[in-house]
Amino acid sequence: MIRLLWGETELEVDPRAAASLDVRPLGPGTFVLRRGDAIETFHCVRDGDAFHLFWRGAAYRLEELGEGHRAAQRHATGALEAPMPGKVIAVRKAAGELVVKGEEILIVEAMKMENAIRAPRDARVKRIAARVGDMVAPGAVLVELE
Amino acid sequence: MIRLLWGETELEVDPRAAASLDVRPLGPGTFVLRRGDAIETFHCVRDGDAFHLFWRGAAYRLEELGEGHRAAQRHATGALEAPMPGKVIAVRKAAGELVVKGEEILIVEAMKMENAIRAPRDARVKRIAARVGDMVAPGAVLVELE
Amino acid sequence: MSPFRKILIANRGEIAVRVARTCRAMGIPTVAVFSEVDREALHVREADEAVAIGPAEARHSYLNIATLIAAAQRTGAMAIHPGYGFLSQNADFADAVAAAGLTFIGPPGPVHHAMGDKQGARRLMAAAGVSVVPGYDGDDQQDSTLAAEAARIGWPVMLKPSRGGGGKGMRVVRSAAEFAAALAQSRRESTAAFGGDVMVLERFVARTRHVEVQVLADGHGTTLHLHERECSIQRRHQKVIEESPSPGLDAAQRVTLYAAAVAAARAAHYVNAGTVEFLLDPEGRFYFLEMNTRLQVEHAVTEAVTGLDLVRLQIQVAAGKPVVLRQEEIVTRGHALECRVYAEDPDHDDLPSPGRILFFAPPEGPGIRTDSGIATGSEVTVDYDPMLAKVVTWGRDRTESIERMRAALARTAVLGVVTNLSRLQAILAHPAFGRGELHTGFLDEHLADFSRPQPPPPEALTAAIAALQRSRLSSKGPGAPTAADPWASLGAWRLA
Amino acid sequence: MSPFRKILIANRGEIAVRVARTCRAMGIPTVAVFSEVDREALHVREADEAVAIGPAEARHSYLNIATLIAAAQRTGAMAIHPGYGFLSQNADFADAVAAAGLTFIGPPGPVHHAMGDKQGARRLMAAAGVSVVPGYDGDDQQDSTLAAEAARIGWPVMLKPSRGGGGKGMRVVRSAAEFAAALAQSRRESTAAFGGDVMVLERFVARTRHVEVQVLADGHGTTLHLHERECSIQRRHQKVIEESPSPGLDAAQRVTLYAAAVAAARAAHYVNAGTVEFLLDPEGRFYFLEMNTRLQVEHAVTEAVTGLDLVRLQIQVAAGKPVVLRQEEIVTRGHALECRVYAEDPDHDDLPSPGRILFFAPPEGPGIRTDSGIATGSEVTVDYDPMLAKVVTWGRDRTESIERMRAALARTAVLGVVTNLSRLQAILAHPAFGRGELHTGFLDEHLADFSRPQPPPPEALTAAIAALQRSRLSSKGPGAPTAADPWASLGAWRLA
Repeated sequence: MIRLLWGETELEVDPRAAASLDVRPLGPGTFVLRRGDAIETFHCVRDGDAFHLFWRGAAYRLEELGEGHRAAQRHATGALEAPMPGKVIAVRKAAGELVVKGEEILIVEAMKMENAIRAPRDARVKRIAARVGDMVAPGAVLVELE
Repeated sequence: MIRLLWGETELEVDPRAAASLDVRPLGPGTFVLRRGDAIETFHCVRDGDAFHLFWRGAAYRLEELGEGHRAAQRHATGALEAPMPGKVIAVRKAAGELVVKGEEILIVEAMKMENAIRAPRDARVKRIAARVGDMVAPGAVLVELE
Repeated sequence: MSPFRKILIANRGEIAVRVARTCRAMGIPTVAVFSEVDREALHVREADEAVAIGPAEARHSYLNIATLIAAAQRTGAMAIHPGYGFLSQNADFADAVAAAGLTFIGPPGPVHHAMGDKQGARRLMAAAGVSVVPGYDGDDQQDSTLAAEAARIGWPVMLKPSRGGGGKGMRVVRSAAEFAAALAQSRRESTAAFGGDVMVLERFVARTRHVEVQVLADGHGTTLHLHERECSIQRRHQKVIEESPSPGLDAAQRVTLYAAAVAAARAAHYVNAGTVEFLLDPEGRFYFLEMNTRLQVEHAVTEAVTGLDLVRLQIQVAAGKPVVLRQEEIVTRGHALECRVYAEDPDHDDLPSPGRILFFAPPEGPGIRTDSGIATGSEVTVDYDPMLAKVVTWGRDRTESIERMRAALARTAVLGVVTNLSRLQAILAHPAFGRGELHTGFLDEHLADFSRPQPPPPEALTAAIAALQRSRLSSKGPGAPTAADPWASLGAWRLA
Repeated sequence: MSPFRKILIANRGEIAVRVARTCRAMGIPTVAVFSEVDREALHVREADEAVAIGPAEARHSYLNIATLIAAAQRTGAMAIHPGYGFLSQNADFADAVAAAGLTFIGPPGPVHHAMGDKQGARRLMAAAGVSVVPGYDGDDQQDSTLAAEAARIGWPVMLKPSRGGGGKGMRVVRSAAEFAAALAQSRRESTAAFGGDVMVLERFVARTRHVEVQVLADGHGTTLHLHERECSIQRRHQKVIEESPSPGLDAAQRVTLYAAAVAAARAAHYVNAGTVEFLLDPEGRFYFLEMNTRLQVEHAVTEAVTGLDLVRLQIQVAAGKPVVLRQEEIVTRGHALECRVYAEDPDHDDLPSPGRILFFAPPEGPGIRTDSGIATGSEVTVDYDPMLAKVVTWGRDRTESIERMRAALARTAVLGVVTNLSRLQAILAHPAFGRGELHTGFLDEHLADFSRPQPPPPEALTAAIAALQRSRLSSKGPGAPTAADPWASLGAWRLA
C-alpha cells in the first residue's frame, strides 16, 4: 500500500488499483480518468515528496510517506510554531515569564496582516526562539513553553 | 552562424548574439526577452528539427538547417505534390494523357473541402502516383508530368 | 429544477465545449461522444461521461444516428443537443430522437424537413410573401435542365446544395463553360457532406451584405427576434467575421427585417432557436436566403449584445417551457464581433493545416470571450471542420469592439498549425472594415493579394534561438531543475 | 489619437495586468515596474517595458515615489496609473507626479488629501449634510482620549486607521478591556501599511450592509454615478464577494443613495473615478463610511452591468477630455458577482499561504471573466497582498450569475498554495446568500464553523497515484516521448 499524509490524517492507496485505472495525461498537470463511460478531468502536480491534486472543485496537498516512515509529531508539547512564512515584528514575552491562555507571545507579519502567536494554555515561557526582524519558515519553532 | 529555413527563405542567426541575450523561460513554451527596459513576451516550441515562434502577434514555423545542409529542392520539375494531408477522392487523368494548364488531374479532400491538383502547364502525364481512397501526406508526389 | 436529468451533446469541437458549459452552469450533467481520433479532445474533458461512437470518418460516428441514440439511452441522457453542423439540421435525426422517447434540443423533424433544404424553403417563403432571390428551385435536377435555368437566370449564377450549410459545395459560376465541372464538384461535395445532391440556382448579386436575424419560438405561440447579425466577411462562402448590430442597416430597415424574419419563422411553424438569413443588395432590398434550423456558429455575438444565453434558452424551450421574455425586453447593448480562427493557411490558398497544437493561449481581458475547441496538445485532424476557436469581443460601440478585437487577435497564440490569424488581423486593420463598408466580396476586393508574409524580424529569431539555447543548456544539466528556474526543462519539450 | 503616448503602471498583480490590457486595446504602450521578487511576475509580461524599482519591501519599491517618477521619466511615460492600494490614494504621490510634469491617472493631490483620510472625510461629509456613522473624528489622538470616546460612543466600537483601506488595521472592539491592545495593534498595522497611525472611532452597528456607489467626474462639471455595488460579504473587514446591483435596495433607496453619492463627490470637488462607501443599517438608513479616491478592486462588477470600461474612462478623464455620457445613458443590465481568490487557508484561521503556483487554470465560459495576477509558475511571496485573482460572472439576473459563479469556482484550479476557494463555494451555496440576505457579519453568522475539510475521496487518491505512476513510467522510458503520448514526460515535472 502507498501511504499518504493529508494534513494530520494518514490515507492509503492500493498501487495495483491505481495501475489498473485508465488515466492518461492531457497536458502539463492535467489528466483524464475513465471508468466505463464516466470521465473525470483532474489536475495533479508533483512538488518534491508532496503532490497537489485538484479534483471536482477541491484542491488537496498530499505527502507521500516512505517505508516505515511515520507522520512527524508536528506539535511537540509546549512548542509553538510559525504557522506560515513571515517576519517576526513583535516579541511580547521573554523566557521565564508567565503567560495566560490566549495571551500574545509574539507577532508574525505576512502579506501585510499581523498574526499573533498566543499561549494555548497558562504556562511559563521556557524559550523564545525568534527575534524581531527574523524571517521564519512555516513549522519553525518560535516559542517553547514549560 | 545558425541557418534557418522559413518557408523557402534561408535566414541566419549569430549564436553568440543569442547567447548574450537576456531571455528567460516563464512557463511551458513562454519566454521573456529583456533589452534594457524593453520587454517582450514570446512563445517558442520545439518540434523535431523545426520550431514554432509566436512574436508580436505573428506565428512562424522555422527549420534548423544542419552543417552543409541545403534547403531541399521541394519542387522537382514536373512533380506535383499533395499540398496537405488528405484523402484522394477522384483521379481524372491516367498516365499518357495530355493535360492543359489549369486542368484538374486529381482531387484531394481534407476537412470536408475539396482541393484540386491542377496542371501547372500543358504537358503529358508521366505517372499518377495515387489511387482513389489513398491517404496522402503533405509533400507526397501525386503526379509526375513529362 | 433542471429541465433534463442529463444531456448528450452529439457534436465535437468548440460548440460541444460551449454547450457543456451552459449545462454545467444549469447543473445538468453532460455526456460527450467521441470518434477514435477524438478520444483526448477538449470537448470530451468538459463532459461528465464520454461514449466512443466509432471511427474518425464522420458518417460512421458523428453522423451515425443509431449509435448516438444508443449512447444516450445507455447513459440515461434525456435529451440530445446537436450543436451545429453534423446532424443538427437532419430531420431524420430529430424524428429518431423523438421516436426513442428522448428530447431533441432544436426544432422537430418536420421543421427541419421544410426549412432544411433550400429548395422547399424558397418555395415556402415565396408562398408566405417573403421575397427570395431570383433563381431556380425546381424538382427537375437533370444537368441539362440546371444548365438551361442558369442561362435563363443570367451569369454569374450561384450554385447551392439544397441541403447543407457552411459554404460547402457552394460555387459562383461565371459562364456556361464552367458550369458542368462546377456542378459536378458541388454535387460531390454535397453528397459527401450532406448525403444528397439536389441543387438550387440563384442569381449572383455582387456587393451584397449577408444579414441574418436570430429568432426564438417556444411552441406556445411566442416567436421573438433577437436582432440581427451581419456576416458579410466570407471566404469560400464560409463566414469568417460576424458582428451585431450590422453597420449597414438603418432603423427603418431593421423594423422591416425583423418583421420578415418573424413572419418566416411563423410560416415555418418554427420552434426553438433558429436563424433567418437574408441577402441585402446595394439598393437596400432584402431577399430571403435560407433558414438555419439550429444554433449558429456566430450565436455568441448575439449573446454578447443581448445578454441572453442561447443554449440555455434552447434547453428551456426543448423542455416545453414557455419563453417569458417579451419582445421589448430584448434590447441590444453595444457592439460585438466574432472572428473565426481556422487551421488554414491564408498564404497558400487557404489549404487546411492539420497537426498538433503545440501551444495555445487564448486572449484575455475585459470584453473578450474565446470559445475554443482546442488546448495545447490537441490534435487537429483532417477529418473535421478546420475551425479551431472563435474570438468574440464586445465594446460600447463598434470602434471599441474593433479595438478590443485587434488587441485580442495580437495575443491569440496558436503554434503547431498554420492559422488564418494574419488575415483576420489584416481585415480588422483595413480602413473599409473600420468604416463598416462590408459586402460578401470584401476579401476579393480588398485583400485578394494579401498574401505577402513577412519573415520574422532578426530580433525575434535571435530571441528564439536564445530560448532554445536556454532549454538545451538546462536539459543537459543535472536531473531536476533548480527552484530558481523551474521551467527551464520544459522549454525544450519535444513533440515528435 | 491616443490620449497618452505611454503610461507607467505603478502597481503589480491583477490590477497592473488589467490596466495594461485596456491600454493595449487603446493602443497605448505601457511600462511595468517590478521589485526584486517580481521580476518574472505576470504583470511584467503584459507590459512593453519593465523597470526594476528596488527590493521586495514595498516601501522601498512600490511605495517609493522618487523611484517611480524616475522610471516614468526614463521611459518617456507621460502618465502614471496607480492601480489600487500602494500609492493610489497618496496625495503626495499625486502632487509629485504633477510636479514632475506627468499626469496622475486619478484625482489630484488635494482630493486625496481631503477624502483620503477618514477623519477629514467624515468632517467634510457631515458639513455637506451627508450623514455619517456616530463616532469620533477628533484631532486629539491620545490613547486615553480615544478610550474615553469609545466608551462614550458605546461598545462595540469600530477602530479604523484614518488613512488606508482594504480592512487593514480595522478592528471591532467589544469592551474597554480589549481596547488598549487592539488600538496598539491597529496603529502598528496602520503605520506599516499606510505610514500614519491616526485613528477614527465609529459605533459598530450589527447586521449592516456595505453598499457603495461608483462615481465618475470629469472636472468639466459632469459628475455621474455608475450605480451601486454591495460588498457585505467580508472577512477581517476585507471584502470577499461583491455584486451589483445590491439585492438589499429598493428603487426609492437607490435614488436617495445615488443622490448622496453625487453630492459627496461634488462636495469633495472630485475628479476621475471614485467610490463613495455607505453603511446601510437594518432599518434602511444610510451612513457615509468613506470615499475611495481610486479604482476599486471590485470595479469589474460595475463594468459587467454597465458595459463601461472604467480604466478607459479614467485615462480619458485624466487626459482632460469631458465625459460624453449622460446619466440616463448609464443603465445596468443583469447582475454581476465578483469572488476574490486569496492565498489564505480558510481551514486555519485564514493564514496566508505563500508559495509557488504549480498549476493555475482560470474558469472559462459565457459570462465569466477572470482578472488574475498569477500564472502557472508564479511565485506568491509574503511581501504583498494575498489576492491572486478575481472571478467575475454576469447573468441576466442574480440567479443566473450565482449559477455561473458556482460553476466557475468549481473549475478554478489553483495548486501550490492554499486558497479560500472552498469558502467561496460554501458562501455561494448557502441559502441565505441565495436569498440575498447579506450583512457584514454574514460569515460569522453562517459559516463560523465552516472549517470541516473533507479528505479527498478514495477514487481521487487512486487516480492521482495513477497519474504519478504514468509520469514515472514514461520518464524512465527512452528519451523523447512518443507522438501518441507527448505529454507523458511532463506529467512528472518537478518544482523543487
